[in-house]
Amino acid sequence: MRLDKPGQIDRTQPLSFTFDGREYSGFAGDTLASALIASNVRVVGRSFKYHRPRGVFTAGSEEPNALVTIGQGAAAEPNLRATTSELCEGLVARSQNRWPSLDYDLLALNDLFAPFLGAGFYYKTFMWPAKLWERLYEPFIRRAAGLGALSGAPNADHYEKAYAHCDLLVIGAGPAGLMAALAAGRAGLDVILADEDVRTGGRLNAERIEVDGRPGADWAETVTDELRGMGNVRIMTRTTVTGAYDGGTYGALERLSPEVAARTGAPRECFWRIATRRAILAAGALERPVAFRNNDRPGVMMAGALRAYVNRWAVSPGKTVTVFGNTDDAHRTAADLLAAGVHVAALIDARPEAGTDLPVRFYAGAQVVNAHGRGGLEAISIATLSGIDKVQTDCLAMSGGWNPTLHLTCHMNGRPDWSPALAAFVSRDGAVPGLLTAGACRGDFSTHGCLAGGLAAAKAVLKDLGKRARATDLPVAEDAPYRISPLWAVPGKGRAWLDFQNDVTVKDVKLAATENYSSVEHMKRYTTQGMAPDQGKNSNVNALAVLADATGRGIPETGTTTYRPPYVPVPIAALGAGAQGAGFAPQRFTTSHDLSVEMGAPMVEAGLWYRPGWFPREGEKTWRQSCDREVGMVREAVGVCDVSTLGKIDVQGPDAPAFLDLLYTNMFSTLKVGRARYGLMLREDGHVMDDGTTARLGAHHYLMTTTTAAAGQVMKHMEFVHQCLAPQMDVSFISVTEQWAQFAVAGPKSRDLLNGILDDPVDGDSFPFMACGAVSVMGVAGRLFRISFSGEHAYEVAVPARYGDSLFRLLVDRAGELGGGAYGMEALNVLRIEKGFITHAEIHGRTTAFDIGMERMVSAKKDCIGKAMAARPGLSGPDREQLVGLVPTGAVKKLTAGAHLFDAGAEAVRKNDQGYITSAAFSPTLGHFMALGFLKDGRARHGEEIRMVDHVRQIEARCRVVDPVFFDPEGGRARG
Amino acid sequence: MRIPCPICGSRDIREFDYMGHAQALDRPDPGAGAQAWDDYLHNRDNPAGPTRDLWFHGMGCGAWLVVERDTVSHEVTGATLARDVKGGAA
Amino acid sequence: MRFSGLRVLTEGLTGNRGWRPHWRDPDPRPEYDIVIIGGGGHGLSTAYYLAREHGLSNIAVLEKGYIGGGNVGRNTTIVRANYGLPGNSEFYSHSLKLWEGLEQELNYNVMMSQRGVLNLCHSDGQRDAFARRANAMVNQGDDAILLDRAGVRRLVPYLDFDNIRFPIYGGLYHPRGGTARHDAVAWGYARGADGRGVDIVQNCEVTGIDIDNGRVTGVQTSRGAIRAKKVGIVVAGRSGQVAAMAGMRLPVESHILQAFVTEGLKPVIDHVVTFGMGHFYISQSDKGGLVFGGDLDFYASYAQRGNLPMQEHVMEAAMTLMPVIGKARVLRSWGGIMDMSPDGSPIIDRTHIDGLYLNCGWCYGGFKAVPASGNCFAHLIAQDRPHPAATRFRLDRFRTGVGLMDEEGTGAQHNLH
Amino acid sequence: MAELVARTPCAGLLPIAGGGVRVTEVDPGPMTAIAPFRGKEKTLAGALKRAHGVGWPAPGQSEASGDLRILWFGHSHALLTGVAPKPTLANHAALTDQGDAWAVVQVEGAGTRDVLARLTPLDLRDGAFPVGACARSEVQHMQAAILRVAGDAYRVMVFRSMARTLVHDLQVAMRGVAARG
Repeated sequence: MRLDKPGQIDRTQPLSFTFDGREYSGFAGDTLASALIASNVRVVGRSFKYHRPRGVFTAGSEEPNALVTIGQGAAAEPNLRATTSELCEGLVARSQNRWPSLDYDLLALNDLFAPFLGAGFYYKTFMWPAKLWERLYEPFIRRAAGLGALSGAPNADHYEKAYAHCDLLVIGAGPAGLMAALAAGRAGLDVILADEDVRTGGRLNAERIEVDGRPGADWAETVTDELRGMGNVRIMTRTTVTGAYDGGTYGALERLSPEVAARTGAPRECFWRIATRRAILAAGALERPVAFRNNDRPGVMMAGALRAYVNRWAVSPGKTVTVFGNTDDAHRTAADLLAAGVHVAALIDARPEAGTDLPVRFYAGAQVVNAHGRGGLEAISIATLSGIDKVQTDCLAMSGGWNPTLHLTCHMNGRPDWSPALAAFVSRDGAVPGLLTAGACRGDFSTHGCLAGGLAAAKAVLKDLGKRARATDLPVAEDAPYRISPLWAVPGKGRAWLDFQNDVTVKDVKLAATENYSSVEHMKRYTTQGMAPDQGKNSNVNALAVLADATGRGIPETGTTTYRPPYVPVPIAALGAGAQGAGFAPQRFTTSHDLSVEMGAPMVEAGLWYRPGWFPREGEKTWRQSCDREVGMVREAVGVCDVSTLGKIDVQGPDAPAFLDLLYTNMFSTLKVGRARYGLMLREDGHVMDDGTTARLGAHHYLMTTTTAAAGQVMKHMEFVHQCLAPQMDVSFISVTEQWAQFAVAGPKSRDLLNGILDDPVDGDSFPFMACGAVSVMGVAGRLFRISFSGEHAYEVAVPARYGDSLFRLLVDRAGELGGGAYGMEALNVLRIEKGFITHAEIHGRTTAFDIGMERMVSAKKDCIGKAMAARPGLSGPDREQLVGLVPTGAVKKLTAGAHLFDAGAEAVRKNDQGYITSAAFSPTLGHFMALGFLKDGRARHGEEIRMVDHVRQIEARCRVVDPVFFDPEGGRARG
Repeated sequence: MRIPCPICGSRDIREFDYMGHAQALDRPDPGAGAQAWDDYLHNRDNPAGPTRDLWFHGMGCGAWLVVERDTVSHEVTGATLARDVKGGAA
Repeated sequence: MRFSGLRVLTEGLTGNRGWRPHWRDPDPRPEYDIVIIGGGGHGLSTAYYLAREHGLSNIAVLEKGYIGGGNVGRNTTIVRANYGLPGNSEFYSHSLKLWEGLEQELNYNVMMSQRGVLNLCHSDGQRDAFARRANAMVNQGDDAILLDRAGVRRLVPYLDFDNIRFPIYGGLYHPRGGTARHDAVAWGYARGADGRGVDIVQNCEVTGIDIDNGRVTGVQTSRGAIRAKKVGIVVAGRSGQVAAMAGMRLPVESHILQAFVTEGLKPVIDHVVTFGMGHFYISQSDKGGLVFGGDLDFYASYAQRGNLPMQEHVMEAAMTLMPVIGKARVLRSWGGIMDMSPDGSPIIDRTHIDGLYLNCGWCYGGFKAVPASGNCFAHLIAQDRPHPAATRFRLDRFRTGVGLMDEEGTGAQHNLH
Repeated sequence: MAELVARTPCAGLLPIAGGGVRVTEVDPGPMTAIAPFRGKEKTLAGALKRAHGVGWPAPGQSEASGDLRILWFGHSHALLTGVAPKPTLANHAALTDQGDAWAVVQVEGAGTRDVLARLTPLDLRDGAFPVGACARSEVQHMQAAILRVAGDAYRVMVFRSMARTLVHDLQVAMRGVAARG
């Protein structure tokens, strides 16, 4: 119900919303949870396993019960905490994990079967018959489990990632964080102050606490205003720091306010990577429940949360409230309720020595032993020295003490220490390098303690960074001592909840201990305690205490499980922002792209590049028709193909020849200027890394080419060889891949075509096979290489990339006039297979120079990368699979890449495996299929008939082993 | 994690590629024998604690670095240009 | 105690008072026939099979922390036998067969769920490589189906077929692959081994390996010296340290691999799906969390935690492949220490020291190997000759170059596999 | 006779504006990578000064003289822009034409740093990256160079083939910044 007091809501701005289809209203400043409480909605969800009805339990991101789905259609988002969801006009929320409705949930039956569904029950059953697991048991379990449902539609919202840099990151804008930011900001540090709430102030917004003689929230506002005025301080509200990572890097999730998120182009959430020199964790503390029978009833909630609802949002979840605790916070809660005019039916303090001046029915040294009321709290039973008292109440506020929010200090494997005085874990200084803790998350629970702690932490940071602190007065505030008498679980019958979300009770933890899952990690994994969406924020310490008790150990000896990032769940869409659709990797386009698209070529991914598959012409119905025609063009007239994607590396310097000799298996120091040579490059482990032609442009100047796929890897490798192995060499190299647009012009008429565009025509003498040199292409300085990947008389002509589009258009046009045209990747592939030229289909990382018949290219006269390891016995010899050609000889004429090879007549099983096919294609030149493959001892088996089996494509063919060069083995066409 | 590139200053590790232990700088002579090459290419001390390893600032200046780092704490205590390390050893 | 539905029922009706420890917590004895160092999945299954198949029971498993606390308790739970190269092929095939009877064998429900593993390919070249691998799987007697784009769409219609950066050409589907409840595998083997007399000793760190005249004689531990006739090292990411106690320097570098789980969701992903261009793999646990992972963080580490760049890369792969899960929230991230070998394949072998055996180099394929790794390692330790399914996992293959199993073809750089 | 027509890397893609930011394509004129030969660093610096009036840039820095700039561009080289290098420099350094290799855009306006903060991990605060600073880093997943030419103006360079991706990424970031108001 809404209370008649101001609170931090704006009553002039009513907002309507729906929950499970019913319309309600709240005010600006409400969360969904406070608005539901104001509307007297008690049951907001169902628990994970027993499907027990559950109500709002906390007022923060640690909420275990009030998880709802908000939004509709593709925008629907499951598992949102009602406690941190800002209310906005028209918000549509639905409850989860119930069927058919929140009130009548069929699987609530599970609650009746609870005796059979204890910790780990599923490890002991569902095993017979084995086949039923996938068919029956598992589908049922999967449907029953889970919480909310995804919409089923692809994400349609924008998410964002961003970077920030600062000197000091202050995490939490409560009294400690504000004080720290103030001192650091005044001293001139670049400060980021982040808080997950929509406003700064932290608990000051939830308590009736005064700072410097005025309401704490007012003080927070004043400080915030001063911080906002500083150019060096950035306040990030709605921002949860989710993780501490190495080197002063923090992750943070920013939720945009509903009205901003609704704008076009606006992200819903932004994931920040914050790099900072220092950090101050001022994240406060989380209150912990007490385990007693049926403590999960709707209406039982945390006392600190109740104060927040009453003081900040002016709502009360009950008309007749009871309060149960073991610290003075119980009294503070009762006092706040009384001040707000809410009836307090009883105040129960577990500490026997406690007393009170409050005008309430008071129990000292008593404990709540049961909560009654199936659909919501109706009464509680209190055990006193004299017996059991039953008190009618519709809301119980409980407080078992506070756990410092030290999660981030554990993100780098730091383990906290047990503090008997606080009955809580506290972090160890230095657990995260560069991070200090301050305030309640350090165990200083008074307001004074927080303010002083924040100031002290800021001063320590300033000193550390060599900055002078400006005078900053410490405001006056309460400094009440924290007196706690630990109370984890009230003894008694029935189920007492520890982990509300995953339905883990005291009994489950005890059973785990009985079955020797007594390591805290085993207990967690066996019972699933701490593995729910709240990640044990509400349950870890209590469960640990129960386990310690059950195993007869102390809490410190029992140890803790660790907290891991993220502190609050982060959408995949935020961490993966920008990658949806094409954004996953940059797209690289060649200069010929536009014309290729205009010509209708399908553009195919080649690494990050796009290359044309083929250029369909009128009347061509299949890719094969286009491909066959393009192959024919190259063999009979002239074809043009963009080869700019191949890596091109300019190598210069007096030691360039020696460097290339070290890099390649063969010699480049002996290459004549104006000539190009094929080179083979090994990895240091003796396997082939890459191949390509290298041209010598000058005595100390070479131009290397790499395959498209390996361009980046080769460049990095060269930097390694130079900087790490041979820094004494005077050589430098730089990628010129992007500088030049380069086109293959191939076919008997290639020279005719070229001479039409070169300012000085070439002939066989001026430009023999494997010649290279500078040329002038219609007035533009270019380069010409007489190299061939098709086996035809061919050239590659290069011009600065700005002219690429223009030159490609011209070449394609002119080729057309000569009976040729553009050709794509498919034709390129057929042409090279016909010639037995290899690509990464063959040099797939496991092949050696021996395997591809190039062992003689490993020069005996010099060292090279990979030479020593290539000499290992396993890298050559008759046991290796060697490159061969294959042609079909039986009734089945098709050969397929990926098929395996067997002796004729041998069964197609692993033990008989003789090799496999790497590349296969129909050769229009030869009129039949051909394939390249690797065959055990293959070079000695030319002429042999073998069996090809492609199980998964259901193709089997007889074929003959032949030389891998199918066409023009003498190479006369390329040289002529 | 951030790496103090001697050339570029402190940078996010996303700009770097990792290769492995800095023993990769100590390439054996071609004829050093199978064991020496096996030790060079395959076998590792694999320390749990301080180590020196090779990183390539591929998204930055293109330098190979020898980074002093702890494999347990991930603390990075220094970085040197590999070519300087190599030069010093020569 | 035998587990069954009936037992759960009767215990439930009588107050669940009859349950007993699933394994004992014995103090270590001064001497065993065999000491297994490492109480992870592989160590526990080794002990189990030593007892079960070789009739040995005077065995201790020494674990420095709690059993199952290493990679078996922190992986993405995928089980498959879809390797392409001899060596791996027969071994993982053997492992999958052991998985298929594991619940009944152990009388412990490890929730092996053969929901199918789908690897996606994104180019003609990848598809041909998949065909080669798929054919190798069939040659081995395992199941493999090469799907075209339409076939993939029928199986997993929620992928982004239209806008993805690297289009889906097809996939390699392995119906018998799936997932299992990872912790339960360790616990099930522990219970099975314990029931056959094996001592599982937790909180017992090995600090030294005693060697006399080229022969192992026992180990030094945080709980005293223990004599042993044979010692097996099965410590995954810690292999380098433990082997160093025996003076060995291994071809292993330890790396961090992160994994992630989201909040619980109603069923959305029914298979294991692997994205060929982004090193991303995902399945949905029976509890409803999406469990997924990607590549190594790439730097040598013992920290069991990683950093943001790889986390972001994994999520980016998820967003380009299946934007339908964009609004699922990552609940927890963690890391495991992977013993990366130079060819990405494992080592199960004798050492140069008599009686000392080595099982390591699992890279990030160790979980699915748990049954066969233990089975084959037990065979090697008990009989001093390799199990037929693990003859190629030799330690000397890197020196000789004979029988390298570099499935990725990335070469002898530990972090590239 | 036909002639070859030049196209700029961002032709048809720019200019764009939004979020207080404007992006235009820049034609920096000739661009040449200069990598000194071993032991020639000092003589190269002198030759540069004589030939073009600028010195060898310190790491992370640039120098300008009129339209001519020299940018530190990597562990072993600099990039001379706005002028073709005098041939004498070739005595001291490897010269490589890069004039067509890069897409160069200028991003300017009050929101520039917010836009760039969505794309690059580089620390662009005034203290870390003053006017004249030049860094190699990444922009989204692209290798890039970033040069600060004025208070609110930066030049961003990526490989020519990635011009479309760069413009797209800038556009998305600009929309996000604009929407926050």
